[in-house]
Formats: sequence, C-alpha cells, structure tokens
Amino acid sequence: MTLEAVTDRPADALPVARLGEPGSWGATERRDLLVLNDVTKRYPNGREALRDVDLVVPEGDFVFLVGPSGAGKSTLMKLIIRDELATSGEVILDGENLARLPRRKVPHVRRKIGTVFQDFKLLPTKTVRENVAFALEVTGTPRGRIGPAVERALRHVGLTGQAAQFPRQLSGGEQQRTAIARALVHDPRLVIADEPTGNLDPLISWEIIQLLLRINELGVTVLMATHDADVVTALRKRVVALEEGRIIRDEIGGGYHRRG
Amino acid sequence: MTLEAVTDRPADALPVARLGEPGSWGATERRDLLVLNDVTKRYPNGREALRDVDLVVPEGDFVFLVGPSGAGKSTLMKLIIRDELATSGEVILDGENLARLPRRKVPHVRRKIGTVFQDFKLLPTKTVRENVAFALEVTGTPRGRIGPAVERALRHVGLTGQAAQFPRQLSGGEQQRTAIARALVHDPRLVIADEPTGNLDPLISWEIIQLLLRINELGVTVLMATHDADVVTALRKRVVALEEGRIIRDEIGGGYHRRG
Amino acid sequence: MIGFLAFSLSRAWQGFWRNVAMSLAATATMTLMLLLLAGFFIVQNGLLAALTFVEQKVEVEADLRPTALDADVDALELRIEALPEVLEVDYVSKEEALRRFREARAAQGEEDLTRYLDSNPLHASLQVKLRDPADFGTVMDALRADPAVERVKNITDLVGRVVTVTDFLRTAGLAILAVIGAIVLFIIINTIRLAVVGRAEEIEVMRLVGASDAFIRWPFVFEGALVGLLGATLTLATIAAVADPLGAFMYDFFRVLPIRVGAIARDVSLLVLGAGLGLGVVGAWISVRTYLIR
Amino acid sequence: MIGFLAFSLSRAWQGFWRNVAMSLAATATMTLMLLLLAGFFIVQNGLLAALTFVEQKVEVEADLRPTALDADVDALELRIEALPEVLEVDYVSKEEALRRFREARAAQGEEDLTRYLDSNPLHASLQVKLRDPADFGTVMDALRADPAVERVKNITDLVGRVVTVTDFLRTAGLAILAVIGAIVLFIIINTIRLAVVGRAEEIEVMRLVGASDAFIRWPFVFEGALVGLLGATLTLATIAAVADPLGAFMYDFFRVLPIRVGAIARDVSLLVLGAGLGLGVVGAWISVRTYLIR
Ligand SMILES: Nc1ncnc2c1ncn2[C@@H]1O[C@H](COP(=O)(O)OP(=O)(O)OP(=O)(O)O)[C@@H](O)[C@H]1O
Ligand SMILES: Nc1ncnc2c1ncn2[C@@H]1O[C@H](COP(=O)(O)OP(=O)(O)OP(=O)(O)O)[C@@H](O)[C@H]1O
Ligand SMILES: [Mg+2]
Ligand SMILES: [Mg+2]
Repeated sequence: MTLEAVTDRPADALPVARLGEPGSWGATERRDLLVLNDVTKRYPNGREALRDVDLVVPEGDFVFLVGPSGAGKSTLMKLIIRDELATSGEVILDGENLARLPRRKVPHVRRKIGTVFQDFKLLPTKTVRENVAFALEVTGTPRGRIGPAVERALRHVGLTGQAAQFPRQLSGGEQQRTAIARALVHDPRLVIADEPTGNLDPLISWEIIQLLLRINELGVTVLMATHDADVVTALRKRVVALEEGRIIRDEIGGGYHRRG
Repeated sequence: MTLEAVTDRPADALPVARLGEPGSWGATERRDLLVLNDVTKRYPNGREALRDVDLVVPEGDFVFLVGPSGAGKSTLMKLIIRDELATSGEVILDGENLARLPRRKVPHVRRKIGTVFQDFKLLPTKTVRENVAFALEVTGTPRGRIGPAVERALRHVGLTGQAAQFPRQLSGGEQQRTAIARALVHDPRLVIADEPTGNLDPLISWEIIQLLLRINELGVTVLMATHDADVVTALRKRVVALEEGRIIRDEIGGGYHRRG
Repeated sequence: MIGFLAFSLSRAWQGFWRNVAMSLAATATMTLMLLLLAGFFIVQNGLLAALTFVEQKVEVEADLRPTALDADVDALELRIEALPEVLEVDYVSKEEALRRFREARAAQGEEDLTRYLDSNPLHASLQVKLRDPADFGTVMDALRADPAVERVKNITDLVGRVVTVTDFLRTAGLAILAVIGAIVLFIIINTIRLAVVGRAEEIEVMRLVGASDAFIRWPFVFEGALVGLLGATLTLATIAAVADPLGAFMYDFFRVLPIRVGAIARDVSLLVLGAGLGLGVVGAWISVRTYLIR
Repeated sequence: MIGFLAFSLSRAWQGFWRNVAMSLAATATMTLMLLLLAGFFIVQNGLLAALTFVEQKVEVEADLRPTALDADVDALELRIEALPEVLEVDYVSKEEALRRFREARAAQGEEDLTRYLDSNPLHASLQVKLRDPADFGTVMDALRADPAVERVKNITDLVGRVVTVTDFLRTAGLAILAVIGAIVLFIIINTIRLAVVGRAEEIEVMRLVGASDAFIRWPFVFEGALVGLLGATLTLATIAAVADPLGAFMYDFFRVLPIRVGAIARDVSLLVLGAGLGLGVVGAWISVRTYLIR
C-alpha cells in the first residue's frame, strides 16, 4: 500500500518499499508513461477542444496543467483514460495505443490510473466508504485487504467521520475529498487530478497537495489540472499551459502565469 | 435591467437608474433583508451542520462567508432559499419567516434570490441559453424581453459562443459561468453565490467578482461563500467565518484567515 | 393563459424529444397496453353480439286447438304482436310443422319416425320471438289465457339456463375488461412514473430556481398527453392494418363468429383515444405530484 | 468465482433496496404482467379441458339388424373394443333406445310422438366412444363391414364441425397466449430498461473507474432476477388466495365449466416462476448491454 508507505513509515524507507513492485523505476531509468502525438480532439458538435497537442510525460513526473476555463484541460484527461477517443493523433499510455486497445482491455488500463474528476463522479447509491472501496473491488482485491486500505485513504483526506454518508449528504469539499481518496486507494501508477482542490479551503488544499507530492516521490506519476496560481508558482514543478486547445508553454519550474 | 446598467452605462448614472424601482434603498435607510435568529440545523442522520447561528444582513451588504470544508456554508445558503428548513430558530427573508411560509408562496421568495449553487444545478436537457432564460420564464417575463436579457448575461460571463451547447458539453468553468449568468439574469434582490469561482481561472474569477461588486453597488445584496483567500483579503468587505457550524468571526474588512 | 398554454405545449414537445429514449419506451408501453385493452373490448363486443343472437333464438311456442277458427287465431296473433315485449309473431301451420320436424330429424341423421304415422299428429302453432328472453312469463300468460290456445310449451328451464349463461358471460366479460383496464392503468402510470423518476433532479432544480408548481406540472402533463395520443394513434393504426386480413382469415376458418371490427370502429376509436389521453395525463399528473409535494 | 457470485448477489440485494422506489415499481409491473399471463394460461387450459370433454361426446353409432344373433353382436362388440382408436363400446337394446328417445323428447318439452305407435320402430345399436374424433372413419368402416350391422349413422359432418371448432379454438388460444406473452416480455424488458436508464450515470461512473463489463453486469442481472422472483412469488400468492373462492363462486354461478386451478397448479407455478425469472434476467441483461456497448 503506497498510501500506508507515504505516511506511516519514515520517509527514507519509502523508495525501498516500492522497489520490488512492477512499474517502479529508478530515477536514472525513466520510461515514458504517457505520450501524446499530434493529438486533435473535435467534439461531435464541431468544437475543437485540442489541436496538435504533443506531450511526453516520463514515469515519475509531476506535471501541472494550467490554462483558462475551456482551454481543453479536462478534454486532455478524458483522452488519457479513454473516456473520449482522439479525432486524430495518438495517445499512448504505458506503451499501449489507446485507439487500438480492444474494448475488453480498457478496464485494465483504467485501473492503472487514479482519476479525480472535476465533477467528482461519485456513485450516488453508495456511501463514502463504498465509493472508495469500489476502486479496489474492481481490481479484484481480496475483501480482507479492502477494509484497512479504505480506512487509511479516508483518514488521509480527513473523512473518517463521514464514511457512512451518501454523496448527497456531503458538503462540496467532502465530495471532492471522497473523489481524491478513491483515486489514490488502489495504488495507481498514474494519478490524474482535475482541479482537485477547487472546493477546498486553503488548509486542506495544501494537505492534499502534500499528499500528491509524497505519492509522486514514490514514483507515481501525477498530472494535475489547477487554477491555484499560488500552488503552481510555489512548487516549481513542470507546468504545461494550454490555451484554446494548444500547448503554449511547457517548462519545468514555471509559475501559473506566462512570464512575458 | 440591472446587468445592462452595470456595464453599458457610465458609472455615475447607475444609482439613479434604480431609484424608482421597488426594493431600492438609499444608503441612509437600510432595512434588514436577511435575519437568522439562533438557527440550528440538524440533518436527519443526526449531523449538526449549524449551531446557534445569529446573522443580520442589511439590504445592500456584500458578505463573504468563509470557513473550512464542512463548516456549514452551503447549509446556511440552503436555509435561505428554503431548500432546507431550520431545525430550530428563525430564518427571516425580506420580512417573511420562511418556516411559516405557505408552500405555494415559496417560488415567489426564491425568485427574489439569484443562487449560484456549488454543484451548479443546471437543467441537463436544456441548452446554456435555455438554462439562463429559465430563471426569467418562471417570473412570467414577456418573451420579447427574455432574449436580449439572456444574451447580455451570457456576454458578461463570456459564454456567447457556448449558448447552444448542453451542460454535458461544457467545461467545468463554463458550467459554473452558466450558473452565474442564471443567478443574475432576473435582476434579483439578493445574490447567493456558493463558491462561484471554484472552477475558474484567476482572470475570469476576478471578472466575476468585479461583476458582483458592481451589482452590489446598485443595491443588490450579495452573500458569497468562497475559499479564495486572496479575494477576501483584498476586498476588505464584511467577512463571516463559520467553523463546525458556529459563527466564530463577523467583521467588516477582515481577511480570509483569523487574525490571531 | 393562452401564452402559458403555448409555452407549456412547446416545452412538452421539447421534453419529449430531448428524452427521446424514455419517451419512446413509454409510448411503446402505452401502445401495447392500449392494443391489449382494445383487443379485449373487441372480443367482448363479439361475445355480446353472439349472446344477443342466442337470446333471440328463445321463442315462446303456443300450440293452437285444432278446433280454433282462423279469425280467432288472426285476432290472437294481432293482440300478441301488439305486446311491448314481443318482437315478432309467426304462424306455423300443421303441415309446415310436420315438414320442419322431418327436416330436423333428417339433418340430425336420425330415423324419420313420422313415416310410420297415418295422419299428421302435430298442431298448428304461434311462434313468438321476444325482445328480451327474461320477459317470457308475460307472453306465456297472455297466450295461455286465450281459448284458441291448447297449451304453451314450457320454456322456463331453457330460458333460465340461457339467461344464466348470458348474464354470466356478460358479467365475466365486464369483470375481465375491468381487471385488464386496471392493469393497463397501473402499468402505464408506473411507466410514466419511471420515466419521471429519471427526471426527478430536473424537477428539483426547477423548483430551486423559483418555478411554481403549475409551471413545472403542465409541460409534463402535456408530455404525458403526447405519449398517450401517439400511443393511441399507433394502436388504431395497428388495429386498422390488422382488422381486415384477420377478419377475413377468421371468417374463412370459422364461419360462425367473424369478429366485426367495422361495426364498432367508432367505439374502439373513442375507447383507445380516451384511454390513451386520459392515462397519459393522469399518469403524468400523479408522477409529477410526487416530486412537487415534498 | 464463488467469491464473485457472492459479491454480485450482495450488490444486487443492495441495489434493489437503495433504489427501492424503482425496484418496487418494476416488481409491481412484473407481478401484474405475470398475473395476466397466468390468468390466460389458466383460462386456456380450462378451454382445452372443455374441448376434450366435447370431443369425447363424439360417438359412432351403428344400428344392428333385428335379425342379428346375440353371439354375432357379442363378437362384433369385442372386435370393435379391441381397435386401438376405440375407447369404449356400449350396447343399447331396442327398449333402451325407445326409453332414451322418450326421455329426450320429454326433457325438450316436446310432444311424445311414440305414443301414436303400435310397436317399437327403433333398432338395437352399438355406441362407440373414440379416443380421437378424427379417427371416426376407420371405426365406421370396421362396423359397416360387419353383417350384423344394418347401417352406421353418418357423423362425417358433425365430426368435421367439431374438429374445426376445437382446432380453431386451440390455435387461437395458443396465438393469443403467444401475443400476450410477447406483450408481457416487451413490457417487462421496457420497465427494467426504464429503471436502468435512471442508473445510466452510475454505470458510466463504474466504467470510468475501471470496472469490467462482468463486474457491472452481474449485480444488475441478479437484481433483475430478484425482481422476477419477487414478482413471481407475489403472483403465485395472489393466484392461490383467489383460486378457491373464485372457483367456488364460478361453480355456484355456472355449473358447467368450473375453472380448475388445482389440476394445473404445477404447470402454472412453473410458468410463472420461469417467466418471472427469465424475463427479469433477460430484461436486465439487455438493458445493461445498451450502456456497456458504447
Ligand atoms: N443532506 C445531508 N445530510 C447529512 N449531513 C449533511 C447533509 N448535507 C450536509 N451535511 C453535513 O453537514 C456539514 C456541513 O455541510 P455544508 O455543505 O454546509 O458544508 P460547507 O461549509 O458548504 O463545506 P464545503 O466548503 O466543503 O462546501 C458537513 O459535515 C456535511 O457532511
Ligand atoms: N462533450 C462536449 N461536446 C462539445 N463540446 C465540448 C464537450 N466537452 C467540452 N467541450 C468544449 O471543449 C472545450 C474544452 O473543454 P474542457 O472541459 O476540456 O475545458 P477545461 O480546460 O477543462 O476548462 P475548465 O477549466 O473550465 O474546466 C470547451 O470550450 C467546451 O465547451
Ligand atoms: Mg475542466
Ligand atoms: Mg459547500
């Protein structure tokens, strides 16, 4: 359990904990986890959400995706989890071209990813605990290991007290934290977070960012769309900026706003 | 049309434009638009979202509602639009005790208010234009005046190009801006905005805040829940801070964070 | 008012097409249930027609005295014909009676016993057709009282049996029609409810934005009416398409009781249209009500 | 595998109760439609029983020569009784024939013509009951060929008519049952579809989180099975509760054709359970499929 490793063990022990696992790489031997080649996405109504996007994300990267409302950030993320297919160009995740992936293999690819959706996408008839457990159940995790993992994830996002509530009985921020817990609980190789702190107060926001950073230190790749300029500017990570569907900036250690 | 007045006329002409209308008050003669007396809200599952809340909002005020996730901000707003009823205490809006309001009068009270819901609450089978028009249709506005008012509202939130799209075809920020347009289009006496900029980039966020400020200058009362510390601190308006359902701070010109 | 009506109608039309999968599912259910209802109505009408036919076969037969004068018999015939319960009176002579008896025996393939007879032992008789077989008593009494009549054939048993059977079949037919009607009602309301459940959130949002109950209800009710009308139209079209070939086939196959749709076409159309419209409106009204009350 | 089954079952149970309004609406529809189906099945079975009863009334009747010896008649009787088509052979003497004739005339309230006769003109006869009225030809030929037989009553017409009517009613009954079955199938699938449409978003979210098709499908299918089983149980309970009083009432009212549920209880139970379970499963499968394919 990565999450356990992240918080319950001393920091220096962490890299060792993941060494034997598949998909863990030393810092020197970084593979490209995600490659977008000249991707264009045109929605059925004719709107072009992405144009000629080229993007390479090596395993273990932490990438901020920024850009104004409607720039195409969420669309890019939908392409990565194959919720939508690219109109042209290739999306290659962990060596697999998503356009050519047979239908029945799609769930396997999605299980490598932990996604925080902008609109949360919680299951309305399941409680917070069940929503988080769901991400483990789909991977076929034995029952005995699901319970503890879920409790740990809920503790990290501060929702232990709300575990038995249904999504409609939660505040906006609590729903968002449930979505975050679900995205992290199954120990994914890639975390995609679409404005994961939009409904959170600055304190909890910062805790969530810290959690993502620690997970990233363990080798998990993180792609995070955000409008939080303070966080982007402070962390000095790689920043990819979109505008009207095009990548207009891709630099390491950049701020939220254009330099010019 | 307030919105028209806000942006299309010189600033000094604005107060005059509303003088003859009902519900406009001079600065010297301020009535209490909203009064909460010792309000407690306990949800059916036993959770106490608000405890002993006392709050008086005079007509024309601009109030920021801040507090951590789960503090009770959205619950407070649900009480004001009578989506929920207080467990004990009184909620008095424009002189009417909401608990004693007969069912058939509830829509009339709601039409005085423009609400931006935290989860947007757009009608999925209506386009952006229709969603915004809906708030005017319910008030019985003649067809001929609806069209121009809607276009104006959409222009203010920058959604003219998306007017014919359905909510599921919008980005998160575009959905939020549709909700904002709908809350303002019918010229309400009170605007309740629950984190109206959570999904917006800093630039558009700031424009929306400016819009709310100008509307407030015309005498419209604004109550806005937000996590945006920069905005709250910069504007030096009245700030009401909630924590675990209690008002822990209520001061004019306060910042987002506690002073202590 | 007119404006609100036009507005609601246009919203109903929009609602129908924007939830087209649900609308079509509801329309299909409506169509099938109306077909079932109309089918029963037609069968029951055929049955009633057959029963009326059987009832008209019930006749009171009075044997006349061989000594009765023709004038007396004529007077009696006129008097009986004038009774309100009587449909028609036939005079059957002795010779005619024997001929009919022989024919009947021959048709049944039985031996003709009359050939062993020297003279015609049968009587001339009056055969009285009734409007309603239950009235046979009055007519029998009137006949019995006349001196020209030797005896009136006792049909109490037969009438009793026919009336029991027809009453039973009428009652049972109505009961089955009522039960099927109730099932159709429930299923359609249920279907519309399910379609509206899918839109509960939409209704909730409308309310939160300040829409009055009427503003929300009427477009839904008109949408229900649209589903009902469409279902009724499809049902009538199906019946019209099927009626002729099916009628012909049944007539070929079974010459006694062809189901005649033509004769009751107006009733069927009214039933189907009324039921479709009524159920659509009532179903929508009830379904929306659930979400408006809270 | 067992684990997955248990998991799916518990999820189905949960799904049923967490969408209890929809589940109950679907169950109610299921129950009513199964009642309709079962009702028809029972009526059709009653009809078939009645038809069999009528068919057994078809007899071949052979008048014997007055000169035939008793021994010859006995031999003929034995020979005919041995035929595979024959159910039973009855010997009716001359005297018995006259007695029966008089009784029949009296029962019909008609005049006794035989009192004008000096001697008994009737023949002794053999009355042969058949297993299947369509086989009458063979039996007639066998009788005709015997010297003791004077003539065989011609029942070709009668048999033709009875066979036509019973065949028609059998075919029509099956056809109506099939049509009603199809309607029931469609309505139930439609209802379950509508219930699933309300959960389309839920299915979509499950897919986005990485659930495989089987993982999503089976709980839904089991939920459909649960609805079907519950509907079938309610249907059978209703039939059981209604069968006795209704049967007694119908027997009182109309002594000829009481509908006997008891005799076909097993068939009805199997039909209802099978249809309920099958339709629930198939309906759920088809409904979920729509959302899995895209
Ligand atoms: N319908 C409900 N049933 C039960 N509990 C509820 C319900 N709605 C909200 N709550 C609880 O009440 C508390 C206050 O919720 P509220 O939505 O008012 O918070 P908030 O201040 O808006 O938080 P956020 O900033 O995260 O939106 C939360 O702990 C939440 O779990
Ligand atoms: N299903 C769709 N059909 C048509 N157009 C769409 C669809 N989804 C998104 N769009 C359009 O594509 C553009 C990009 O949308 P996207 O959701 O990727 O933006 P975003 O960068 O996530 O914005 P935000 O920060 O507001 O969430 C928007 O202009 C939007 O209107
Ligand atoms: Mg987005
Ligand atoms: Mg909130």
